[in-house]
Amino acid sequence: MKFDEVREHFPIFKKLDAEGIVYLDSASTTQKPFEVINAVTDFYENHCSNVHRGVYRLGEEATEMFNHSRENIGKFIGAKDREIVFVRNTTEALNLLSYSLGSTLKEGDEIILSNSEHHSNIVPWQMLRERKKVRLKFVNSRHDRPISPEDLSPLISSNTKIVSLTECSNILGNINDIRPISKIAHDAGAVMIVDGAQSVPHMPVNVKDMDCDFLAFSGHKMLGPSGIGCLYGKEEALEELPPFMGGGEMIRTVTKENFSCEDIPIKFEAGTPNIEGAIGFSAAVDFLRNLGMSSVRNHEKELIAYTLKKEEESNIEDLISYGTRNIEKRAGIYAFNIGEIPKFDKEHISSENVSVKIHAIHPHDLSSLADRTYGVELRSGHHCAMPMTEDLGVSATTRASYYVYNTREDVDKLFEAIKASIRRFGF
Amino acid sequence: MKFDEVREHFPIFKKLDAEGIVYLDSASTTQKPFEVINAVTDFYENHCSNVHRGVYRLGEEATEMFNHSRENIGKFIGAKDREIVFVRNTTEALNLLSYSLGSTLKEGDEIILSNSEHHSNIVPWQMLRERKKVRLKFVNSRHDRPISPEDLSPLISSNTKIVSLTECSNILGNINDIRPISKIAHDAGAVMIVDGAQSVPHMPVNVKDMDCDFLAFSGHKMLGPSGIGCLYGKEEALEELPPFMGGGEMIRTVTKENFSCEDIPIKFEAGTPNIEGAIGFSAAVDFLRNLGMSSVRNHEKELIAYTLKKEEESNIEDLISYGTRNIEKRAGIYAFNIGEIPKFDKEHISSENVSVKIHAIHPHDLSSLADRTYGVELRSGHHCAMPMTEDLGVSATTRASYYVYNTREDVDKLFEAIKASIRRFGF
Amino acid sequence: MTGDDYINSEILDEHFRTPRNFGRITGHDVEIIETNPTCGDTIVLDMKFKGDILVDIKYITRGCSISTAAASILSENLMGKTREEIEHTTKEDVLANIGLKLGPARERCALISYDAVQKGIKNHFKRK
Amino acid sequence: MTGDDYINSEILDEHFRTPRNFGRITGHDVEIIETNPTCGDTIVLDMKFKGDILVDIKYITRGCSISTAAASILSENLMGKTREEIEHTTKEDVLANIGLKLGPARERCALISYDAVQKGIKNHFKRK
Ligand SMILES: Cc1ncc(COP(=O)(O)O)c(C=O)c1O
Ligand SMILES: Cc1ncc(COP(=O)(O)O)c(C=O)c1O
Repeated sequence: MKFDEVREHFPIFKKLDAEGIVYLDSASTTQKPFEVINAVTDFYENHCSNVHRGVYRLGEEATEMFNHSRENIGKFIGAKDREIVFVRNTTEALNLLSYSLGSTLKEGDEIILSNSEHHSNIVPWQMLRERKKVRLKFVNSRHDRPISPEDLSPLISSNTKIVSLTECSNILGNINDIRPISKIAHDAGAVMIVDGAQSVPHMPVNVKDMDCDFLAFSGHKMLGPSGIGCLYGKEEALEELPPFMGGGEMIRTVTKENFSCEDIPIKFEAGTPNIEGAIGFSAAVDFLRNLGMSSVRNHEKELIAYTLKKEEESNIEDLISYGTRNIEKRAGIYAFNIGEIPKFDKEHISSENVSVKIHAIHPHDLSSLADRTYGVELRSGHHCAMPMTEDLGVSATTRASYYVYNTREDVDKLFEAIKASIRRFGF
Repeated sequence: MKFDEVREHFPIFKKLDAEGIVYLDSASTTQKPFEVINAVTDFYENHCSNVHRGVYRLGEEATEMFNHSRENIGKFIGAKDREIVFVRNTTEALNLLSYSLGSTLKEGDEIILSNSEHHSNIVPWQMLRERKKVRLKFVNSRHDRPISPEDLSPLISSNTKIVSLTECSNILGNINDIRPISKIAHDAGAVMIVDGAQSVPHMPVNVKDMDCDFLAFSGHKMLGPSGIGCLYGKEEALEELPPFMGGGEMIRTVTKENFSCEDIPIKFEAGTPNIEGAIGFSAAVDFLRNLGMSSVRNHEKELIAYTLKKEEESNIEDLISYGTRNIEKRAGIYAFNIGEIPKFDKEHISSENVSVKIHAIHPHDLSSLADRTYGVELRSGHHCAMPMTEDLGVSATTRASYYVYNTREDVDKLFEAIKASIRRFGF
Repeated sequence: MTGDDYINSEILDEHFRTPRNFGRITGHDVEIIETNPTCGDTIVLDMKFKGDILVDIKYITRGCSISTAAASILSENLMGKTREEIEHTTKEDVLANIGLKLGPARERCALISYDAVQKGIKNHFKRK
Repeated sequence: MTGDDYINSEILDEHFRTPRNFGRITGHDVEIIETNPTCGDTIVLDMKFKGDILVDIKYITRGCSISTAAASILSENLMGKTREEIEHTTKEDVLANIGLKLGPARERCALISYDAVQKGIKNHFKRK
C-alpha cells in the first residue's frame, strides 16, 4: 500500500471530506480503516462466542481468533504471546503495574518519572505512594529536547525500584531513546517501564532492542478499536507479578477458602475480555505492518518537518510552539500557542483580564475557531499532561497531531485556520 | 417486535442456521442484533473521536453519544447517569469495589458471599482478605432453591460490612429475591452489592426496588459488545468511594505533588473508555426495552418450563439436573449431568476409572458430542462456579442457557443431542 | 455549538473583552477556586453577602472567552439576588443567558463560574 | 476438532475405556497433581526413576475421554525413556500421537498429563 492510497481505506473520510473537516487529533484517538471495522463485524456476524472455555465450534473459532490476535500483536513489538496481557488501554496497563508490582514495594522505595508524562503515568504512582509510602522523583527536562540518560542519572539511588517513562511525549512530540535509559535503570537494579502509547503506533518499536521490562500501549491510538490495549511484560517479570484483578479465566482453581492462578498472561485477564476489540486490534497491526513502520515514521517525520517549515515561513506574530526542533527526535505532534496565557497562580492573582491584555487567544477559543472556520479539528487544554503544561508556564496549549492518513494539505489548512482565528479573535 | 421476528435481527443466524448450529450458551455471551452492530460501525464511519475533551465537532458528537449511552443504560435499571460507571465487565466492577470500598475495611470486618457465586464475586474478596485481613463467610444454600433471607440472617454479625450476592446464579439459574436480603444487610449497617450479570439481561431489574447499593453487569451478556459493562452505585455511595485507577479523565488537577478527582462517575473511569462499546451497549438496551423485559422474562420462563417438561417426559437414564424447579424463581439456565462423576478428592483417590465404572459421560465429552452430532453448542465445566460445583459433589456439569432468540425447537434439539451422545458414548 | 453563533456572537465578544465585575473583593465572605478538568482553566470567585442578599460578586479567570463571558454575565445577573434566588438558578438558565448552543466540552467552560457560585453559597450558608 | 475424527476415533475409545497404567505407584519418586483450569478436571500422576530412566508411570484422572486417553497413550510412550528424551517430547508430539485435530479448549484436556509429566521431571531432577 502506498501513502496516497491510505485514505481510501478509511470510510470516515467520505463524510469528513464532504464536510470539509480535517482531523488533526490522532494523538488522542485514531480513525479506523475498513479492515479493522470488517474484522469486528465479521466476529459479530460469523464467530461470536466467548473465549477460552467453549469446546464447541463457535467457541473454538473465537478462541483461536483471540489467541491469534495476541500472538500477532506480540510479534509486532518483538514479544512472545505469553508476554502480552490484554487490558483496556495504556492507563489500565500502568495501573495494573502500580497495584501488582507496586504491592511488592516498601516504604522509602523510589520511583522515577518525568515532567512530560501523561497523567496515566503519574496518578497511579501517586495513588501507590498513598498506599505504600514510596517516594516519587521527577526528571525535569526542558521542553525543547528529549530526556537523556544524563537527566536520569542524578536521580538514581540505592532505593530506586522503578523507572517509568514515556517513549514519546504526547504534548511535546519528543522521542526519548529508551535503551540507554533502560541500562541505567537496570544497573541500579530497577524495573524499566515504558509508556508506549505514542511510540508503538508511530515508529518501529522492539521490546528486545529497547530492553524494557514492561511496555504499555493502546489499540485506539493505532487504528484499532477503543477498550483494548496491551501490557507487554518480560516473561520472567510477568511470572513474578502477583495478580491484579480476580475472577473468571484468571484462576486455576477456586474453593471457598482460596484460589490459585492460571499461567501468564491469562493470570492478569479476569473476566470476559474485549474479544472483538482484540481481533480488531490485530487487524490494525496487520494494516500498519503492511504499510511498514519505518514508512509510517518517515511519513510523520515529513509532516512535522513541513509543519516547522510552515511555521517559520508564515511568521505569525505571537505564535509559540513547543518540543524539540530536531526532526530525528520529533514525532508528528505540534503543540503551540498564540500568545502565552500564564498558568494560574493562587499566590499571585493579578486583577487583570490577562489574555486580553497580552493579546493571547485561549487554546479553547482557538480550537473552536479552527473548527468553525476551516473545519480543522485540534485538541486544546492540558492534554493530560498538566505538569509539563505547568512547566511550560502556560495554562494550556493547542495541539495538532498527525497519522498515516494526514497530508501536507492538512498542514496547510492548519495554518490557514490559525490565521483565520487570529483575524477573528485577534486584537 | 414479536418474538418470532427476533431471530431475523441477528445476522449470525444466517450462518448458524445454514450450518445447523443451535447456540445454547448465552449465559456465557450473547449474539448481537444488527442494531448493535450498526451502532458500532456508525461510530467508526461517522463519529470516531475521543470523548470528554474535544471542543471540535467530531469530539462533541462522540461525547454526546457516549453521555447519552450512559443515561440510557442508567434509565434501563432506574438509575441516574451519575450513578453509572463504565467498566470492562461485571468482573471489573466487583474488583473496583474490592479495591476501592475494600480499602475502607479493617482487620476483622466480615464479608458475606454465597456458595453459588461466580468466581468474579469470590476471588476479588479473597484477594482483599490477603490485603486487609477481613473475613469471608459463605451462605451455603442448596442447589434446588434460591437463597432466602433466613439463609443470610445467621451469618450477620456486628462485623458484617459487605453482603455481596448474585441476583441469579449462572450455574443453577436460581433467582434470588434481593430486596429482603438487602434489608437485612442494611439493618446490620452493611453495604449490599448485587452481581446482576445474569439478571439484568433477563428480567426487569430496578435498583430502587431492590434497594441495593451497587449492581454490576456486563454488556456482552445482554446483546451488547464485549469489553463494556457497568457498575451502578447509589449517588452518595459512589461519592464516598476513593478512586480505583488513576490517569486521564478521572482527574480534576494533577501536579507533580498530587492530584484531585473529577466528579462521579468519571472519577472511576481512568483513560480512554470503550466508546463504541458503550454506544453499542446502549443500542442493546434499546433493543431489549423495545422487546420489553417482562416479555423477555416470560419467553425464557416458557423455555425453561418446556425444558423441565421435556426432561421428565424423555426419562433419560442417569440424567440429573440442578437448580430449583419452581419456574417463578428459575431463569433460562439448565445445568445437568449424565451420571455424576464425583469431584476429585485428594484424600480419597480411588484407583478406578470412575466415569467408565459408573457409566457417566464427562461434560466435556457430552458437549463435544452434542456439537458434533446435532450442532448443539453447550458449555461444560465448572462455569466459573467451582464452589457450587464442588457442593454439588461433581467434577463438572453441562449447561444449556437461553436468550431472546432461542425457541422450543432449540430445546427439542438439545434433548436429541443428549440422546445421541448417550448412544455414542454410553455404556 | 453552531459555528456562526460562536464566531459572530456580540454578547460573547463584549463580555469577554470588557468583563463586568472582574477582580477581587477585599473582605469577601467566601472565596472559591474552581478548576475545569477539561482544560485546567481556573476561576477565583469572591462573594459578599448582607444577610441573604448577594451584595458583591467578583472573579478572576484565566480562561477562554466563553468562561470569562459566562462569569461576567452571571455576575451581572446574580448581583443583588437572594440566596434562594441564586440557589434556584439552573444550569439551563445560565446557558440560555449566554445564548449559544454549546457542545459538552464548552458547556463546562460556560458553567465553571456557576459551579463556583453554587459551591460558594453552600459553603457560606452551611458555616453559619 | 473435526466431528468425525472425534466421534469415530478408535484410539480414543480404546484408551479411554481401558486406560493403560491407570492407578498409583506405591513408593513413587514424584507425585504431581495438575488441574485443567478450563474445566477443573484433575490428574494425579506418579513417576518412578532409576537414575535417568523412567521405570514406572501411573496416573488417576477424573477427566474426560480425551484427557484419560491422552494420559494412557503418553504413559505408554514414555515408559522406559530417559529424562532427556522425556524433556524433548513436545506438545506437538503428544497431539500427533492422539491423532485428532483438537480445538484450543480440548487441546488443554489432551495436554494436562503432559504438563504433569514435565512438572514432575523438573521437580524430581531439581531436588537432587
Ligand atoms: C453470575 C455471573 N457473575 C459474573 C460473571 C462475569 O461476567 P464477565 O465475564 O462479563 O465479567 C458472569 C459471567 O459468566 C456471571 O454469570
Ligand atoms: C503518552 C500517553 N500515555 C498514556 C495515554 C493514555 O492512553 P489511554 O487513554 O488509551 O489509556 C496517552 C493518551 O492520551 C498518551 O498519549
